[in-house]
Amino acid sequence: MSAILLDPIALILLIPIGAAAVLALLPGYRLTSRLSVLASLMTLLAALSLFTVEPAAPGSYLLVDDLNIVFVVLNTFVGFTTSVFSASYIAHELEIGKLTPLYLRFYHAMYQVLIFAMNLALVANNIGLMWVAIELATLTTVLMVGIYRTHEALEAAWKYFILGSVGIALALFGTILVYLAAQPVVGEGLNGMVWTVLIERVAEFDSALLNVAFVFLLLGYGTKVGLAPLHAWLPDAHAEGPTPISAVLSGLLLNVALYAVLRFKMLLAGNAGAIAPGPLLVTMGLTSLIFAAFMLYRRRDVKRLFAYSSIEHMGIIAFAFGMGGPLANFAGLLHMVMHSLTKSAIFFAVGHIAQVKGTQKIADISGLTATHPWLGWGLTLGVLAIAGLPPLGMFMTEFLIVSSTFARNPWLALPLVLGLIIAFGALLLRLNGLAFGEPRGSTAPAKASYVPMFAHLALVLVAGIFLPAPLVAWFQHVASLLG
Amino acid sequence: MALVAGFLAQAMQMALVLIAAPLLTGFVRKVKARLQRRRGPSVLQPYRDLYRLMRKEVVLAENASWLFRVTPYLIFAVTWVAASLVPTFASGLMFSWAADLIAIIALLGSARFFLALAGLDVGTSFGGIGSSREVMIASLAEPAMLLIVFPLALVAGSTQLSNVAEFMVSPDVGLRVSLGLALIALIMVAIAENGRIPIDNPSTHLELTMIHEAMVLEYSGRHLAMIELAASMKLLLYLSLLACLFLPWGLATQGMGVAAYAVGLTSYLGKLAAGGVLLAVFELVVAKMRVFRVPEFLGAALMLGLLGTLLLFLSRSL
Amino acid sequence: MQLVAVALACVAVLLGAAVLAVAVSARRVASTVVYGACLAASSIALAAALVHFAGTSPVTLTLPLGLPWLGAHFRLDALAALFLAVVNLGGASASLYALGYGKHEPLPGRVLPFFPAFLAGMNLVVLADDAFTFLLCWEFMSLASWALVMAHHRVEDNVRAAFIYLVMASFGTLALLLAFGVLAGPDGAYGFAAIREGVQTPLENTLVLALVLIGAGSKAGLVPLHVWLPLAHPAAPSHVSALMSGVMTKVAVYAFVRVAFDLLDGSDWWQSMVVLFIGGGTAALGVLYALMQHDLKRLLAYHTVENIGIIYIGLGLALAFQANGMMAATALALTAALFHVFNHSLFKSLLFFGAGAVLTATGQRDMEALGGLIRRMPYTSFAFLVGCAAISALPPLNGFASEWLTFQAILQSPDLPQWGLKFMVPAVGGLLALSAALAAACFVKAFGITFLGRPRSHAAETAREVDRFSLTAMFGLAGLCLLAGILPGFVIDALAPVTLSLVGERMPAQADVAWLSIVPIAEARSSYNGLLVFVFVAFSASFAAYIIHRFASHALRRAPAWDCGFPEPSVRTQYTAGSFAQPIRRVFGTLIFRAREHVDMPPPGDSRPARFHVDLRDLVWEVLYLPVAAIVNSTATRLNHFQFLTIRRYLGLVFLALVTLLLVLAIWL
Amino acid sequence: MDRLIFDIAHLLAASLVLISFVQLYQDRLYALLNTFALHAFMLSCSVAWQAFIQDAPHLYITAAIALVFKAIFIPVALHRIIQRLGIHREIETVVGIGVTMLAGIALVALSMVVMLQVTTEAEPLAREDLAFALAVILLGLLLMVSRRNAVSQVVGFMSLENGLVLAATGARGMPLVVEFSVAFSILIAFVVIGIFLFRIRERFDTVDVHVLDRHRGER
Repeated sequence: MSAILLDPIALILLIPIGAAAVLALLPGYRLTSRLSVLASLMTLLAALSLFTVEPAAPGSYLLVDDLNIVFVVLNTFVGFTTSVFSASYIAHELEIGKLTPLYLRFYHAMYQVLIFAMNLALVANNIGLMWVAIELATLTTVLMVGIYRTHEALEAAWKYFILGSVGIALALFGTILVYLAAQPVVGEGLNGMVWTVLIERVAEFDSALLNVAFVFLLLGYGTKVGLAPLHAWLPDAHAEGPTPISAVLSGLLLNVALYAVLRFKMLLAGNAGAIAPGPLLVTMGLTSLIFAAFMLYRRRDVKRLFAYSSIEHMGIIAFAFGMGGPLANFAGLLHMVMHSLTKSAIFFAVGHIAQVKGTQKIADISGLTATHPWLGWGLTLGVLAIAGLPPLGMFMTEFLIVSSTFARNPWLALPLVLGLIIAFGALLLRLNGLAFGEPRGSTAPAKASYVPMFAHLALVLVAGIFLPAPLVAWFQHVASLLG
Repeated sequence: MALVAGFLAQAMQMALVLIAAPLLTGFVRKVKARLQRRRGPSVLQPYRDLYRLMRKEVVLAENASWLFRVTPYLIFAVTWVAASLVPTFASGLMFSWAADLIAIIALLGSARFFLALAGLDVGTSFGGIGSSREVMIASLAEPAMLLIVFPLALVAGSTQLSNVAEFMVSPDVGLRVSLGLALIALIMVAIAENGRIPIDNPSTHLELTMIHEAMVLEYSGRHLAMIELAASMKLLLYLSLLACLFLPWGLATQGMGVAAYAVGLTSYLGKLAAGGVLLAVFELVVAKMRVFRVPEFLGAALMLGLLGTLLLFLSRSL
Repeated sequence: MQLVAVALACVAVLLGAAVLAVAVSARRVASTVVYGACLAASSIALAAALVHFAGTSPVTLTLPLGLPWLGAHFRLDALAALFLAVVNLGGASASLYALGYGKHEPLPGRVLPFFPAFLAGMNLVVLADDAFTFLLCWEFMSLASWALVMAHHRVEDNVRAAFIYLVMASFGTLALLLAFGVLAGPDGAYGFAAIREGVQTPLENTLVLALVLIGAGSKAGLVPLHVWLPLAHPAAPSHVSALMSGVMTKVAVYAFVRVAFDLLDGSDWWQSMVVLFIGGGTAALGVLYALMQHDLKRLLAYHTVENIGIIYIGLGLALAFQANGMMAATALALTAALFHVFNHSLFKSLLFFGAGAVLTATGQRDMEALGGLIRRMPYTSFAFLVGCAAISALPPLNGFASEWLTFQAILQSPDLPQWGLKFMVPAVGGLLALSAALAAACFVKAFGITFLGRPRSHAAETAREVDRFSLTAMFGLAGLCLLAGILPGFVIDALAPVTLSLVGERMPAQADVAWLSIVPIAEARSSYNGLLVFVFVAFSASFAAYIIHRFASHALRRAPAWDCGFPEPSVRTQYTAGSFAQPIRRVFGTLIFRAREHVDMPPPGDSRPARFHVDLRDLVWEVLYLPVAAIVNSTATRLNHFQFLTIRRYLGLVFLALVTLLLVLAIWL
Repeated sequence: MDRLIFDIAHLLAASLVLISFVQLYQDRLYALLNTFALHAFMLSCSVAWQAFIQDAPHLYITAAIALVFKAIFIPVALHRIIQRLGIHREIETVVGIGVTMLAGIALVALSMVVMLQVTTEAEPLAREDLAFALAVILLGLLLMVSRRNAVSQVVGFMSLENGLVLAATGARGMPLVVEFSVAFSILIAFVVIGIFLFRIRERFDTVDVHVLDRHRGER
C-alpha cells in the first residue's frame, strides 16, 4: 500500500481521483477551490518527482518513458495554474449568479476527474486503457462545456458529444485492428495491447492491417486533436464553456489526443511494410492550418477566435511531426509545449476580459491596454506569442519548422508560409481591435489573478531566448524516438 | 613660380568671366535690337545698370527673412565659381580639377535651389509662380544635362572638362552622331536654363508669362544687381561650355605662356560673339511657347541625350 | 579588448533601460533617465565601432542563448562595424534629441520602454552572426518599432499603419527565413561561418537573392513593397520616425549586403539587372510620391524610399561589376552605396528632427497650415535648410558627394560586356538624375512652404523655438553633413576595409591625393574637391558682400511687398504645397498617379465658392495590395460557412474523410 | 466441424450486414427501431457464438448486454420517447433510399477490398469478420449522415457500435471487450438521455426547437 502511495505514477492518478471524490461532497466554494488548487499542486509535485525516481519496469497497464513524461509534467503544470485561475474566475461567476454552488461543487470535482483522465491517458501503457481514459476525458469535458445550461452551451456540448463519440468509436475500431495485427505475433490476451510489447515486435505485424488501423486511429483521435475537417466541435466547445475549461481543452486535451496519434505514428514507423504516416499528418496539418487561418478573419466571438487559432497551431504541430526528422520533431514538441502555455495564458486573460466587459463579442471590446493595462498587455503579449513573434518561444519553433521544411521540400513550405502569414494578419487585426484604439465597454477594474497568466508568458519568453541544456537534450532524445 | 603663374591664370579666368558676362548680355541685346531695326541701348548698358543698382538703397519686403538677403550673394558666388571652373581661354587651369562637369551642373542647381527659396520667402503669389515653374523646368533640364554628360564622358573617358576639351581637339575624336545629338541637346538645355525665348522671356514683366523675373520680383538695389550679374554669368557659362566642348580650337593649356593665352583669349571672345549672334537670331525667329509645352521641349533634349549614349555604344561596338 | 563584448554590453544596458522604463514610466524624470541611458549606451557602442575601424580583424563572441545546440553567435567585422556606427550615431542623436523632445510626449508609458528596445534590436541585428539570432533580432526590431508606431493608438490611422507595417514586416521576415533555410540546408547549419563555406547551386543562388531582395526590400521600402513605410514612419513620435527612416532602413540594406556580398559566393549579371531596375524605379517613384504629399513627415518618409532606391542602384552596379570581375568598379559602386547609406542616415534623421520640432512648436504636420516659421524658429529652420540642401545633393554637402560617386560608377558601365547592362545602366543613370532633380524641387517645396512665406495658421504664427537638446542634436547632424561633404576622402578611406572584406578590392586611397580632393578611378577621369568648392564659394560670397557694402550702398528700407494693387492680400493668396507641385504634377502625375483635376465653378450670381480638387490614385496599392486583400476576404467569407453546418453535415465530413482515406488505401496499396 | 463453426460465424456476421441494409431501407421510425432490435439480437447471437467457440465466458456478458440493453431496453425507451415527444413517424432522407442503398453497396465493396489486402496469415475467420464489421460500421455512419431524424441517427450510431462489438469479439482473446461494450452502452445511454433531456424532436443539431429562432453563436 505504502509502496503505491510513494510511487509517483500512482500518485498522479490517485490524487486527482481522490480529490474529485472529496470535492464532490464538500460544500462552500472557498474551501473547495482551495482544495482543488492544493490537489493540483500535489499532482504537479508528484509529476515532477517522476524525474527523480527511477521508473519501475513498465507494467502491462502503466508506463512512464521520456515521451510521456514531458506531456505529464506539462499537463499537471497547466492543470495547476488553471486551477488557480479558475478559483478567482469561478468565484466571479458565482457572484453574478451564472453558477449555483451545486454546479460549482460539480465543476471542481469534474475538473479533477478530467485531470485524472488525462494523466491516465498519458501514462497508460495499454492502448485499450488509453482509449478508455480519453473517452472519460471527453465525457467530463462534455459535461463541463454544458455547465452554463444556456441553449448555446447545451448545443455546443451536444455537438461536441456526438462528434466526439463517433471519433471515439472510430478510434476503438482502430485499436481493435491494432490488436488483431499484433495477436498472431505476440499471442492472444493482454499482451496484444501493451504498448511496450507492441513497439518492439511491430516489425513483424501485418502491415496492411496496420494501415487500416492507422486510418481509423488518425481520424478518431484526430477528431479530438481538432484537425480539419474533424474540428467542428472545437470552436463552439471553447466558446460556450467556462473559460478555464477552454484553457484546459486548448492547452491539454488536444495535446493528449495528439500524444495518442504520435504513439501510433511511432508504431507505424516501426513497420517497414506499412504506409508512411508522415504524408497523412502533413496533409491534415496543412489543411487545418490554412483553413483555420482563413476562419480567423470572420470571428466575432473572442473565445471562438482563439479556438480557431488552436486549430491552426495543432495543424502546425501535426505538420512538423509529419515532416519528421530531428529538427522538425524537436520543433514540433517545443511548439506543442509553447502553444499549451501561451494559449492557456491567453484564455486566462480572455476570461477576465469577458468578465469585466460582460461580453465575448470582439466588437464590444476595445482599447484594453488603456483601460486594463495588465490584461491588455498580457493579451497582447500572448497574441504576439502565438503569432510567432520573437523573443517569444514560438518564433524559434516556427523558424525551425519553416527553414528546415523549405530546405527539404520547398513546395510544402509555400502553403505553410502562406497559412502562417494569413493567420498572422487575422490575429493582428483582432489584436489591434481588442487591445488598442478608443476604449469601449465597461472600464471597471478587474478582480483578476494575473499570476498564472504572467507565469506562463514568462516561461514562454524565457524559452524563446534560452533553453536549459538538459531540457534540450531531453527533447532531442524524444525527437529521435519519434523518428 | 609655376604655382604663382597658375594662380594668376586662374585669377585671370575668374576676372574674365566676371567682366565679360555683362558685356555678353549687352552684346546680345544690341544685336537683337539691330536685327529689329532699332538702335538699342549701348553694349555697355548692363554695366551702367549694375552700377546704378548697386548705388541704390534696397527696398526690402517687411516679412523678408535673412535667407532673402543672403541668397543674392550666395547665387552670385556659386555661379561665379561654376563659371570660372569652365575652361574659357585655357584648359587645365590650376583648380580646374576641383569640380568636374557633374559638379558644375550641381553647383548651378544649388544656385537655382536658393533662388527658388527666395522666391517663396516673401509669400506673394508671383514668387510662388516663379519658383514652382522654375523647379519644374529644372527637374527636366538637370537630368537632360546629365544625360548629355554621359556620351561626352564616355567618349573622352573623363568628366573633367579640361580633359574632355583636350580630347576633343585630339584627332581620335572623329565625327560621331552621338556628339551631334549631345550638342543639340546641350543647346536646348542651355536655352531653357537661361530662361531665353522660347522658354522664358528675360525682358517680360507680364505676370503670367514670367518665370525667372517672377522669382526676383521682390529684389531691388544691390541684391538685384547680384542676381542680374549671376544671370548673365550663367549665360556666359553655358556659351563657354559649348565652346570648350564642341569647338575647343585655339584653347591654350596651363602653362603654355602668355602668347598662347592671348590666342586662346581672342578665340574665346570670337566664339562668344558668334554664340551671342546666333542666340539673338534664334530668339528673334522663334516665338515663346506655353509653359506646359516646355516639358515636351526638355523631354526631347533628355531623349536626345539618352539616344546619344546608346548610339555611342553601337558606334563603339562597331 | 573585446569590442564586440563592449557592444553587447551596451545592448544589455539598452535592454535594462527598457525594463526600467516599464517600471518608472509614470514619473517625470523617466524620460530624462531613459534617454540619458540610451545616449550613453549608443555613444559607447559608437566609440567601439569606430575603434574597430582601426584594427579590422573580425572579433566573434558566442553566448549560450538562442538555438540551444548552436548558441547565439555575434561577430564584429568591418561591415558590421560600419553599420554599428550608423545605427549608434543615429541612436545617440535621436536620444539626445529626445531628451528635449520626449518631454512633450503625452503617453511616455507607450514610448519609453520600446525606444531602447528598438535601439537594442537594431544593434543586435548588425552584430548577429547566425541565421537564428539574426532573424530573432530582426523581428524583435520590427516588433519594438511596431509598438512605437502604435504609441498614439487612439488615432485610427496609426492603428491601421501599425497593422500594415507589422504584416509587411513579418512577410519580409518569412522571406528571409526561407532564404536562410536554403542557405543552411536541410540539416540546419545556421551559423554564418558555416554558410560562408557552403556552395550554392545557381538555382539556390538565384532563389536566395530573390528572397533576400524581397525580405530586406520590404523593410527598406523598395517599390512595390514600400506601402507600409509612408504610413508607419510618420505615425511614430518624431525621434522614432528619425530612427526608422534614417537607421532601420539601413539595417535592411545591411541585411542585403551581408547576404548578397558576404554569404553568397558571387552572383550572375542578369540578377544585378533586376536589382538595378528595382532600384531605379524606387528612386524615381519615391520622389514623385513625395512631391504629392502635404504632410511634412510623410513627405520625408517617401524621400526615404527614394534614397533607398539610390542606394540599391549602387548595390546593383556593384553586383553587375562583380559578376564581370571588374573589381575596381565594384569597389567604387559599393563604396558609393555605403557612403550614401551613411549620408542618408545623417540628413534623414536631421530632417525628421526638424519636422518633430515643427510638430512640437505648432502641433501641425500639414504643410498647408504652416509657413513663416523661419522668423519664429530661426535655428531649427537653419538646420533644416542644411538638411534639405544635403538631401537635394547640392554641393558641397555630403548628399552630393555620394551621388557623385554613384554617377562615376555609372560611367564605368561601357566596359560591361553584356548588352542588357550596357543599355540599362545609362537609363538608370537618367532615372537617378531625374530623382535628384525632383528631390531638389521637392525640398524647395518642403522648406519654402513650411518655413518661408507668411504663417498660414495661428499655430504657425505663435510658434516658439524648441529646446536646447533638440537644437544640439540637429546642429550636430548638420555639422556632420557639412564635414562629410567637404572631406569625403576620409569617409571613403574609412569604407575601404569594408569593400576589401566584401569584394577584396578597395577604392584608391584618397588621403594622399593633393588638396584633399577625391579621385574615384584616376585623376585624368574625374575628381571632385568639396573643400575647395566650399572655400571658393564662401570666399567669393563674402568678397562680393564686402566690396558692395564697403564701396557701394548698404542702405536698406523696409516696405510692404509688391501687392499688385490689391492691398493686404490674405495669406491664402500664397502658393500652397499643392499649387507649388502643380506643374510637376501636370507633367508626371497624369501618367503615374492617374491625377485628375476637378473644377467646380459656380454659375454667375451663385455665391458659393468655386472648388478645385485633385484626386490621385496609388496604382501600386490598387494593383497589388487591394486584390490580395479582396482574395483573402472572399475566401474567408466563403469558408466561413463551415462554421454554421449542422451536426449531420459535420458527420458527413468525417464520413467523407474516412471513405477517402480507405479508398486511398484500397486503390494505391 | 471447423468448417461448420466457421460457416455459422460467417452467417451471423453476414446477417448483421444484411440487417444494416434493411435499416437503410426503412422509412418509418418504428420499423427502423424493430430492425435495430433485430440487429442487436443478431449481434448478441454472434457474440454468444464467438464466446462459445473461443470458449471465452466473459464474452457471454457482452452478449447479454447486447441482448438486454440494445435489443430490448433501448428500442423500448426510444418508442416511448417518440410517443412522448410526438416525433414525426416518417424518416426524412437526405437522398433517396435507392441512392443510399447503392452507396451502401459501394461501401461494403470498399470494406471488402480494404480487408482483402490483409495477408492471409491472419486467420480467415478474423479476416471475414473484420470485413463484415467494417461494412457494418460504414453502413452505420451512412445511416447517420443520410437521415435527418435524431432517432434514426441514434440508431445509426448504435448499429455502428454493433459493428465495433462484432469486430472486438471476432478478435480472438481480445482483452477489455466487456469494458468496451459497457463503456459504449454508457455512451448510448447518454445519447438517448440527451435526446429526451434536450427535447430533441426532428433535428439532431439543435437542442431545442426554440433555439432555431434565436441567434446561434456566431450568426
